[in-house]
Amino acid sequence: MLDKNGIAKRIAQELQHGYYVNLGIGIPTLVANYIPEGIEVEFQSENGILGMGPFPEEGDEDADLINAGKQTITAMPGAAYFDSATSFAMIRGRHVQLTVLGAMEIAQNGDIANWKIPGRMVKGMGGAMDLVASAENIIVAMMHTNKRGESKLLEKCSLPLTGVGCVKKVVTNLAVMEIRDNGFYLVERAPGVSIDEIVDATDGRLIVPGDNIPEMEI
Amino acid sequence: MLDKNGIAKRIAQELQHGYYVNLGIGIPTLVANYIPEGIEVEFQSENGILGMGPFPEEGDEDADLINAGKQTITAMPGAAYFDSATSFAMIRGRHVQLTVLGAMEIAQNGDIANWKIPGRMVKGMGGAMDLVASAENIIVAMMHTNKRGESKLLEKCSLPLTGVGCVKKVVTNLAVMEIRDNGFYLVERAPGVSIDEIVDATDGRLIVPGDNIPEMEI
Amino acid sequence: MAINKKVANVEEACKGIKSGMTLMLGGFGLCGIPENSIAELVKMGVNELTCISNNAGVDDFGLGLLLQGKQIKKMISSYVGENDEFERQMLSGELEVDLIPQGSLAERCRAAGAGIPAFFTPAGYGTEVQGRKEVRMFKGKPHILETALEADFAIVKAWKGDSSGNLIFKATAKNFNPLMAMAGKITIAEVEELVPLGELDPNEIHTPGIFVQRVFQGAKYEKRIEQRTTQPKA
Amino acid sequence: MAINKKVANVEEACKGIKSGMTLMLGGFGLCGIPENSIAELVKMGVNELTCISNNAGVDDFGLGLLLQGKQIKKMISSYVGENDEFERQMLSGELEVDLIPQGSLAERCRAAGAGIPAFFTPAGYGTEVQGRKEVRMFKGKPHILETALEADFAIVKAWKGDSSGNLIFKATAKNFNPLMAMAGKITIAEVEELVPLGELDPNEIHTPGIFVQRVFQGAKYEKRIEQRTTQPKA
Repeated sequence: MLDKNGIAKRIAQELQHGYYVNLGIGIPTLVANYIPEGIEVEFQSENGILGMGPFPEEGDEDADLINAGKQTITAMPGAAYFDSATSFAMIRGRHVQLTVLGAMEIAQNGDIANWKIPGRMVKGMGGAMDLVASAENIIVAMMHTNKRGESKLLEKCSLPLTGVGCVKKVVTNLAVMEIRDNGFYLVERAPGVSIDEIVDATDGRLIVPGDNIPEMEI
Repeated sequence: MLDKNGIAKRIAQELQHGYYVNLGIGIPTLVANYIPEGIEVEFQSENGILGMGPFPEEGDEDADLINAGKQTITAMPGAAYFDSATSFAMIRGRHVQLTVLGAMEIAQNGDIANWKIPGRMVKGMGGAMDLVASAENIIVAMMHTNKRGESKLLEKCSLPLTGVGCVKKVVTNLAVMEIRDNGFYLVERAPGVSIDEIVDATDGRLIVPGDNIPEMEI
Repeated sequence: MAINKKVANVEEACKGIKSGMTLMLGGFGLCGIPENSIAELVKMGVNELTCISNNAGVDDFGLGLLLQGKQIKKMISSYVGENDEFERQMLSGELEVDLIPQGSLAERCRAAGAGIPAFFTPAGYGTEVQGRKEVRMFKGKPHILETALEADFAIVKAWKGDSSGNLIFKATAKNFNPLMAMAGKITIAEVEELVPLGELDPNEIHTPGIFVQRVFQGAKYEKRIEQRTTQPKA
Repeated sequence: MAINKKVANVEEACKGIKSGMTLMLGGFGLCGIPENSIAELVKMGVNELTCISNNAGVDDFGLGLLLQGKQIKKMISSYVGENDEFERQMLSGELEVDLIPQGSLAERCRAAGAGIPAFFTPAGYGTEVQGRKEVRMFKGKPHILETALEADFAIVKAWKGDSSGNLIFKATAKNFNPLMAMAGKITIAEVEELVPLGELDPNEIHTPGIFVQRVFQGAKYEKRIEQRTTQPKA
């Protein structure tokens, strides 16, 4: 079973040379720590920076330089700042090659819900609806089950949707799955996790192509 | 009767403090030479400058600094450069208070034609269609008749339109007219020009409110 | 010949803002927010405001200050997750809230300023955001029609400005500010530094002065940091 | 970690441009045009091109060079008045021409780059430009629906650039360049000066590198002036 850093590490393997990548708040942010050697990628944060770097050293924080999670950051050489319309032009116009974001629920057809629990939690969608409606390549990073132990991989989302049929891949603490043929197509198991455990934790239709599902190499 | 500079001088009287003004090619360009004392106005050129200044001194021409007529210009203190989408955002979004442009024909309902003579001259509309469709305040600067002596103020335009019912005021070598009640409402005569001369030179419906049409003071 | 937009202070800048009006306020989180003007709105006590702003501040800073005083009737935002008082007022129904995808919010502000009354975007299709909006397919993909978002006043914060209203923003404090500057019927810009006319390079200006009606230098800036994240010194 | 877009020269930059393709070319008149790339297109001899460019150059410079060689099948422009060969080819029917209001041209390029498939504008209503386009009233005023304008390659010219594709334009040579840079499936940027990564201030960048796939320093720039207007020395 993976921890949050393990999920991030596995997703980092999906990065390809030349990718512009948008990382959501939470686990996705950690992906930046595991960029494979020898490839060039740049991180976009939708509040208005390309070429986002690591957190500043203590004392170097700049209130005017933050990421979409409102955290103080730094800029890499070759960075650029821009306004929010230009930022979402990059996103909507498919100039960002990969979006990694968290979710509360994923449905087997690729629907995603991550912005609202009616009557209880309404934080807003931020840039998530633009991101999921636009990106060609969306990976969801999340725990397989919620705090109450319920599966987050469902036949149908119960919460208000963020986007329709848009998720391509899900990486959880238990497995890597692709959305295929209206199901969660099992691609890899987390280290030490059995197929049965994944089946048990998945409420939606899990497609298991044979008994030899490889274990992740991370 | 006015010459081109006289027309420009008369139009300059329409400038008001705080106006952003777009001046078309030809007579309109001359308006910048006659800004009334004590008022602040700024000139926008739709290729991408606010705060356009006069022509550069000989030897100071910069190929990268031109106006919409492709003439070398200078920038005033407080000028700004911008791209063409932002430029037309200013125009379409009604941030430019006054547009002055030339025309081949004006109709008594405010239609304007100034971009095409089918089969003979097709230069294109450039920014004129955006300007006339958007500006709240459009003044046409032109000679009352064309080179063949035919009136340019018509019941209906014969040439392809640039805009529909958009012209508010026309200043010619003979008169100042407002578009009102589907007619050219005569407001002022050029110095030494009689009402009859204006009537003769106008093919569209000229509205003459009484015999005491004042003479322009320029 | 440049047009002078300089006003003496925040009181003069905010003149004419009245209860019931629609205001746009720049900033993302607490980054790039018009601190001086927000303080003045609190002082003026205008209420029943509709505020268009990506976020709603935190409990005791930014738009949170207007929420505390119940000066806001309706918020149009994309993310409001950092504010308990906001959540309380919203869930209790005291506060009307219209949540909009962040990119649509930005583009709708720009559209208002650019004389584009409506445009199609894929964001929000198939979600609550779609509502009764028109849906149309382009290249086989569904899009919804979004309309321009206008405001009586837009209030923005810049790093540097001149008397002609030209503005330069700093780093990610730019965010919504240039777009809202375009969209206000009257746009107020507060700047950290008001420089003499001609000092800003015309090539480096982010918001040309034509979009700004009033500009003033803010008295002081707290520039609070919402999430101070650092790494140890190397 | 920045992504390297630098190519050795104009030949490498223009690789993959083929006859029959749609190209966008930046510039207004002869100001800010990609001189090196146009020369290369002449050398490559590609033809049957659809060229989207505000103007068509003059007879012996800019896109006029491609017109001379009859390499252009169709022009999409707003103003073509400075080119006799253009007028001849158009009136004789050799050249297809689509004339578009300048503001709509700019916005349609931006829309393509911004993932906005269509938007409403008042420009061209009631004229030949309207054609069969949808008309809709907003606030009592008629608008027409314009769609995004895409290109296989966008070719732009900047003043300064870095290997990551970040661009800074100079004065009014900016014009259509940043918008077309957004719209190309592949965007080629030729720059007067290619500076080391990190030398451009991230706050002063006009086109972020994400929009640019290839960048190179042009060999030399004639930067011809179309209308040399001056006043006597004071």
